Amino acid sequence: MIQITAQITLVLLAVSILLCVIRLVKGPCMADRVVALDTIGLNLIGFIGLIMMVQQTILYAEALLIIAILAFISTVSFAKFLEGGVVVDRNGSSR
Amino acid sequence: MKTNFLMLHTITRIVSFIVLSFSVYLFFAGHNAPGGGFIGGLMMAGALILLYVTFDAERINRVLPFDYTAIIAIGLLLAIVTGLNSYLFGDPFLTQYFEYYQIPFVGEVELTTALPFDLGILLVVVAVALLTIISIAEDVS
Amino acid sequence: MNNIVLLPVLIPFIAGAVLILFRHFPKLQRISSAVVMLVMLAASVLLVYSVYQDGILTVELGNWPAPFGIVLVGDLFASLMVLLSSITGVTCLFFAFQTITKEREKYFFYPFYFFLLTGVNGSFLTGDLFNLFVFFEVMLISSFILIVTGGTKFQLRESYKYVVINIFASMMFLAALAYIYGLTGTLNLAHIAQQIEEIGQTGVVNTAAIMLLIVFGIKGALFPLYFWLPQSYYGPPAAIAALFGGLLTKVGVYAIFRTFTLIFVHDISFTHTVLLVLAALTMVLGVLAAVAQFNFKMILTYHIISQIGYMIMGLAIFTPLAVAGAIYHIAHNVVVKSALFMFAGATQKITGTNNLKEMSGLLKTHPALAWLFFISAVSIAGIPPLSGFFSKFALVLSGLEAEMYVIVAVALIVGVFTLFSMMKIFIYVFWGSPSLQRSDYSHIKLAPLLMPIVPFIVLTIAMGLFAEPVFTFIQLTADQILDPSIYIDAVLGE
Amino acid sequence: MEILMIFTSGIIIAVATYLFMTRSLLRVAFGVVMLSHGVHLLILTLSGLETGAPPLLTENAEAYTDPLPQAVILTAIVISFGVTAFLLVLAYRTYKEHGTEDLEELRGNADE
Amino acid sequence: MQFQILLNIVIAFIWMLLQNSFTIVHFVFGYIVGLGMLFFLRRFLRFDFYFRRVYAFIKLLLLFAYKLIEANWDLIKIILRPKMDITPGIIAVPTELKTDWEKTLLANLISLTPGTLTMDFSEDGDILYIHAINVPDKEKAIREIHESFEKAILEVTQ
Amino acid sequence: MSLLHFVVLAPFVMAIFLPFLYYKFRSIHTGWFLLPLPLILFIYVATYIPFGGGGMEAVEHTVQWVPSLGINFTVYLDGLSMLFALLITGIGTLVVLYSIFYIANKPDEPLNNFYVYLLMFMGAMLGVVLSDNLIVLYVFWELTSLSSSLLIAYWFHKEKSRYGAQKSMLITVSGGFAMLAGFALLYIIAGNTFSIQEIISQADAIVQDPLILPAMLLILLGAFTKSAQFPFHIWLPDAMEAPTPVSAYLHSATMVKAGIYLVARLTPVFGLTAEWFWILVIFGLTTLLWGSISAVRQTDLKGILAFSTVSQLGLIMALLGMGAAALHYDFIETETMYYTATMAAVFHLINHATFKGALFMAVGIIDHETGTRDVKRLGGLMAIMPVTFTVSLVGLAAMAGLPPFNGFLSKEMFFTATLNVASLDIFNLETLGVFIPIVAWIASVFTFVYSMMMFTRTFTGEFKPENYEKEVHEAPAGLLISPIILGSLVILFGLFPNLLGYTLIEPAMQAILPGITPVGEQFYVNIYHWHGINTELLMTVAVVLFGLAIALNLKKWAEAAFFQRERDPLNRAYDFGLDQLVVQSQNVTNFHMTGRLRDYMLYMSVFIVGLGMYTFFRYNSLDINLEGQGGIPGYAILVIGGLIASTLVLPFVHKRITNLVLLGVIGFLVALLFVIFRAPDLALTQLLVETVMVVLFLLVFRHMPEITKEKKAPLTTTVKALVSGAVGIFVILTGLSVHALRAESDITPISDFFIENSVPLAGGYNMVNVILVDFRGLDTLLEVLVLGIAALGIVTLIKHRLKGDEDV
Amino acid sequence: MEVLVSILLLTGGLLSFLGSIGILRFPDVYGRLHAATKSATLGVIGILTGTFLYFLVMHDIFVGKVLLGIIFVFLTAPVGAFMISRAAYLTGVPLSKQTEQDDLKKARSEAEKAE
Ligand code: NA
Ligand code: NA
Repeated sequence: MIQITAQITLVLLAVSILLCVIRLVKGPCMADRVVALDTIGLNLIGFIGLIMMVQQTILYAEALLIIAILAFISTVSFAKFLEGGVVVDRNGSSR
Repeated sequence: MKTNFLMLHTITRIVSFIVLSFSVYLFFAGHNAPGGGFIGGLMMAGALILLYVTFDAERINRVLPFDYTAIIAIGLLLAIVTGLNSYLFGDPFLTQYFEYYQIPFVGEVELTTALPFDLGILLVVVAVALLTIISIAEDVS
Repeated sequence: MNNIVLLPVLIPFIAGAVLILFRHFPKLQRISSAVVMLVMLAASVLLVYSVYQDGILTVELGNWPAPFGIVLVGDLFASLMVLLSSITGVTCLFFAFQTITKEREKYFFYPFYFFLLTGVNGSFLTGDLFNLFVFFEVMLISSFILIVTGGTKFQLRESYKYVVINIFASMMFLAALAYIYGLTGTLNLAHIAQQIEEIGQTGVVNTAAIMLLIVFGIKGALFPLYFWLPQSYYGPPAAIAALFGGLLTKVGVYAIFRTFTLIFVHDISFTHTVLLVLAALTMVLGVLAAVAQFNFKMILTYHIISQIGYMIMGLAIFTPLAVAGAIYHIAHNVVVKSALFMFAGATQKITGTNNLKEMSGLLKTHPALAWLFFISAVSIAGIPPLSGFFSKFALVLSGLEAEMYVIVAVALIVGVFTLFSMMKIFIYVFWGSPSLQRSDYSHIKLAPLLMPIVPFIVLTIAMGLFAEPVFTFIQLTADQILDPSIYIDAVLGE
Repeated sequence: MEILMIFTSGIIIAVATYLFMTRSLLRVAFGVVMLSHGVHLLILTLSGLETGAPPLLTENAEAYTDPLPQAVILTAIVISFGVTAFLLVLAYRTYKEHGTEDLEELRGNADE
Repeated sequence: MQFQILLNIVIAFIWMLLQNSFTIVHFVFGYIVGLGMLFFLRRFLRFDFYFRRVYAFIKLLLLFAYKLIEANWDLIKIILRPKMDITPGIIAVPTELKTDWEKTLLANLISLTPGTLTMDFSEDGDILYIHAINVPDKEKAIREIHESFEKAILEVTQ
Repeated sequence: MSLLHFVVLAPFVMAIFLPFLYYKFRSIHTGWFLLPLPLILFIYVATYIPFGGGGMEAVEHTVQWVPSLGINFTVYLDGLSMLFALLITGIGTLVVLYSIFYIANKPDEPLNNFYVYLLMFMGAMLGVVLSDNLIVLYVFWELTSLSSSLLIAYWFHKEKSRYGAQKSMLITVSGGFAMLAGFALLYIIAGNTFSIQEIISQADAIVQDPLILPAMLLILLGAFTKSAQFPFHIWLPDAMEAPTPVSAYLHSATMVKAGIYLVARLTPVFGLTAEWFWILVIFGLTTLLWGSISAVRQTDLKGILAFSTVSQLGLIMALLGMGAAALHYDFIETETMYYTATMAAVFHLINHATFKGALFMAVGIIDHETGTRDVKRLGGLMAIMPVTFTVSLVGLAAMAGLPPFNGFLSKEMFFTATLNVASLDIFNLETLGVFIPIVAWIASVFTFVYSMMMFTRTFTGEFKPENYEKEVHEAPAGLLISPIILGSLVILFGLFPNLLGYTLIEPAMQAILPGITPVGEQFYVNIYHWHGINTELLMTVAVVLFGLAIALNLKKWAEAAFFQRERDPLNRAYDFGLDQLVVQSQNVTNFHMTGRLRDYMLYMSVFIVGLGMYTFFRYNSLDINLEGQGGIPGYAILVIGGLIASTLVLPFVHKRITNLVLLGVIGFLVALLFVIFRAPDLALTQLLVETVMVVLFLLVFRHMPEITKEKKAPLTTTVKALVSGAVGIFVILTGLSVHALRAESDITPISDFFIENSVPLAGGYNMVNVILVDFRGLDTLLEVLVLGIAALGIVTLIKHRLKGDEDV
Repeated sequence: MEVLVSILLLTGGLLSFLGSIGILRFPDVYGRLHAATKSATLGVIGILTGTFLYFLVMHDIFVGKVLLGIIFVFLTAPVGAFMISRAAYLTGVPLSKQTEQDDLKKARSEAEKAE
């Protein structure tokens, strides 16, 4: 039963990802795209959790956590870039 | 009107510790689970990059006052020397050794020369990522 | 003593890593790099000697048997190439001492230099296809940096193209590797050769072969894959241009030789005909481009291309004599081409320009420079009794023996054009009245500039006058690579 | 599955090649990233997909996926990363010196 | 100092989580790892924290989780409504919370509960700007925040 | 190493030490140090002359050089090589002596260069004539070309010198290259030997080989370029920019005769073929005619002599061709009929060396003393320079073929030979042969004319001091010695031709026509002045009469357009060719080396697809294996679909940040695929790398502008799309076939080993990691090296900035 | 237990799906952020909880990393939203036309006046 629901959920997530890709392509503004990217990241986390169940392995737990971390890092970076084009400030005065 | 990143800064303080721990974990887990010096190094770099992105280069440089070029060299040398170590036993370059030890209260522990080798790799990876990012970030021209 | 095979890779690797730490101590860097380079030269000589004495030497890294681990293989050909790389390495290093700025030294010049040699020597010695890729990358990334170091407008612009094209080539390498691993399930060159023999060099195997040829062709600057070379080799300092011009393209050529003598030897009528056509076109277009130039270094860079054609010609003819001729040509070219680039550097230092039309009459003011240049120019044009003659002669003779008349005709005509463009340099730079140069360069001392070049000149003369021992050795080399089973047995055991 | 993946890598490689031929320094760099994706997937695909468990012996499976291509791809990913990073900086330095991002304006010849 | 020890223990605990193994070995090892990290980042630590608040903090989290699930429904309804008739707006919410920690916590909670989203802080950090998906009554919204989350947080931190 | 080897090497050895002598003893003219060498060599070679008659035994010594290529330094001294060696050393001695007085020892005169070139040439030339091995001969051959060019450009500040040097180098070396190929063919035909004597010994078999004709043509190309045969002669007049001693030595007496030597040497090999005969005769006579007519047009004395030399070389060449006919008659007849031509060739060779040498030296003296060689300015020197005048008169008379000088004798023999050949019954000579004496006669008329002209316009007429920049007087004695000696020889050989008979001519002829002497017998050369009134004599008389007529009417002739232009019209072809070579090369190069990355990528892609597809379909490689394609999970298809969709959108996106976000998504999706395909380590790495990369891109974006909009060029875009599509299709087709072939073959990948041994032998459960750090640790070490280098490179790129002229 | 896990999975999946629909449907970036931060986050947390429970119960494996993942998402999702919305607002991404009030704008214009 879990296998079936996992499969269904996987498809749901895959569709979600596709929807996000549409938003990502459509924009219209950059913030929209970053939102889409962020959400794709979130969906991927779920996706991998599900794959773990489908493939009956916990080997992807690291991947799961890493995506969570990386989605955060990239979202923050993108957002900072959007705000002023500067991702890493040289010194504290700029904020 | 000036605003501030209060929320980001606070969360990053916590998150960076989680990520750093995770990176160390990945490094050690590598031989038997996904991970290793490479992935661990990148993760560690990721944590530090997060700090750089969240705060500013000057501040983090003060926290981490390392000469990354030297770390690259040291990492490389560490890996090579680990590889050369096999000459002590008359084996070819890069021959790795491992042994399981029973340590009281601890249980069986595997000690392997792959570990210092991997550590060298981790050092290089971290240094490379940071050196690159800092160099670009600090370029003013 | 098989570990001797490892030394040409390990020595520069460690040296490079250590020298990173000493970037702020130029003197220390110089002394230690000179010592290391000389040690490397000694190691290379020892390697050649050992291989000559004991046959093919292999090192199974990590003590894992081939084909499972990575194996380094020192056969005669590889050892010879390593020796050439060390010779070039030494002289270009000493030339660099004289010509490059302190600023460059501070920015890791020596580490990059040694890493480049690591990549080059590794590419020669490795017996593993993927490891070859990795060594290529070590070499390329170092070359990217050495080419762009200094960061002038011109360098940046042309390096970008160089880097992009080389990345493209690397990716195609990986694609070819995907095909080959898919077909053979292995990465060890000897093992691949075995497997290909088993499944037969038919159908898509040939496509994979052609893919590899193209990949190495890009690295080795074959027609029509050489676009990256001329401008990008023009930019860097002469010491680097000399190293690149002499050595780097030969790595691609070496790889073509290796794969098309070891692995893809079962359908010569097709593969080697392709090689033949490419060789001819490479020669002709390269030399025409050289003829068109009025810039010292530019002429030399285009000549690299045309000379590659000769090497591939030898492989394409595929008789022992032809392959020996090609290897001789590689050796000759490494020596002479490096020397020529250093002459360009010395000339530039004296006159402040590379433009032929802006210099004149150096024969009067700098006779030693002129004559040493003359010898190498004449050598590269294939005039006896210098090294260039013997390689060309062996190629011509073997081409005629194999009844491949067109390529021989092309080779000879290209020889005339080579002579023409070399003479053009001599006429513009060394003949004429010494009046055009900017006078503020006249204080430059020539002797230290020429010292590193002299060994090359001695070599090109010696390789001509004492062609017999050299040629016998190279014939042995050719015989060895033309019999893949020797290599396969050495790597995989009987 | 393999056939689908071969098509996927082919398409990625085609798009990457297209990007290589654009006139923007940056788009070429994007092309580099794409090309490496395509090639990595090709290696993975051609060495056989889904033949067993992930290559970790803790899994106690009967068959494992071929670990060698994975190691190879991993190395290739890292190398591509290093090279791309370098290219990127090269692109921006080129832009800084030349004041243009347009490869069409970055032609030129030696005698200048 | 207290905090650092605590943090060290937390790291060790995280370590055990990562290892999937709650043995003393891994705790000690994790503790050592944490010690190393703290050493390298020592100049970076300047927040204060007390052990006794951990419990309250966790309690807050649970409370929040409950609110989260409860309120999610609203958003789904909005999303699935054929025509989105919403009246979004940005509200300035002054807060009495003092430390960065408290403010962050509040902002986090606001963001995670449906309908509201922390957008920005004023320079001194005393005003949170919140984007609300539906602002029929601004004052009510502010009051709600003050009464639920802010109060709970103050409970935890004092 | 024999003494003969040393004869060849001695000049080279001396050349090494000469510069030291030059710098050490600046006050002494360097030529003096040199002078003894050719003299000693001459004397040594002269000891081989069979003064007792009866021909000579050939001497052969071998030193191994590159035996594995069949190249050995074998010296071979027979009559032919001896004759040449004597010429080289003998004239060499005189020329060195002459040069000591000709080129003053001034401070900025690089005498060391001059004599080193001269020594190089001397050694090389001796090497050419003394080598038995074709390749060694070739080596020295090219060295003569080199040293000749260097000598021509001795005064390299003059534009004309450089031009002449380049021209001579290009033409002679090109010919040399062809010759080398010819030698190689000969090697193959003769069964792997480069030894001339061995090749000659198989001559009969060799002629049957189909490759003999190309070999001959290639070798003749070398000989003709060197010996300035039409149409390759154009370098010789320009070579006159060299100092006159050089012209006298290289460009009339010795080097230009290297081609003659080679033809004579190989006559036993090729002589049996009709092609040899006709090619030599036709080119020889054409050269003879063309040279003699062209000489008439010249106003520069050295120009006249240059074309004269061209024409005389043609004469000798033609004679050698005719002489080869003798090989067809097995020398049964004792009549001189068949070998007259060869004898004439050898004899004229010697004569030409003497009178032309004398004339060149005389012209050099005139140039030296008057400062000009222009016949329009010269005149009336007879009284002012009596010695020079006398020498010139002797030389000119010999050149014109007047008795009693040696030129007369050889000219007569030449006529005899042409008449003889016209009556032979081989090679279609019955019909075509008649043209030979006619052409010979016409050429002789012109030879007479220019000799006459030189005489009248230089020495007779009115002396006009205003034409000269300095005071004109007779040359110093030292300068006169050499021409006087040569002039004396002209007279001596004219009066006593049989001095040369069995000493030089006969041994040489034995070498050229090996069968000429039956075993155990001797062959005697006898040359007579008076043969009675025969056709030849009548021809000579006619030459003089017609020649006088023309010479007297020279003004009228000079008005004809052909005679207006001093430069040989063939030069225009050469100059045009060279110009076009550069221009067209530039066009070709600029056409494909556009500097556009896009073009390069396009060419390369087209090439990859073209060659790849060709190979693919040449072997019918297409093969698709559909097994195992079912059971693709839906989510995987969706992920792949998303990946493809994102990828395809990429080319249409023109905002860099959108591009980057898309790239990030694609990276994530690829990582997801890695998860789906059971590669956790890859997924992790991909994700991490992707993120760091994204951050890098973002950092770089700060420094860069929005990406360039493609200009609307639908064609280019279509081409790019098509080509990249083709690349994709190629990758796909090959991939499909590889996949299918893999499924069919029973190859087991080596990875089983890793699966079995990771834990027991390497102590790790993560096979990928074990491979990375252990099985293939080197790869990993190097990959981080790549990373490290890249990072240091980035630092360097950013911080290290030079302007470009700080170093080289 | 299986049922609980299944429900968690399906709810999570649906939430994520709805979140994505929200991302598509909301008229402005801020609205989309709401969808992303709440629905998607909660959805993922649901799925991860399901995964965690699945392995804990069915396989008796305590997958700490998944738990850590949940915590991590909890902590960071709001920050991400905060960063994006802030950036969007500061770079002048317009609010949807339905927006009724904007205190931030007021504050900003006041601050500008003060300067
Ligand atoms: Na190269
Ligand atoms: Na000039």
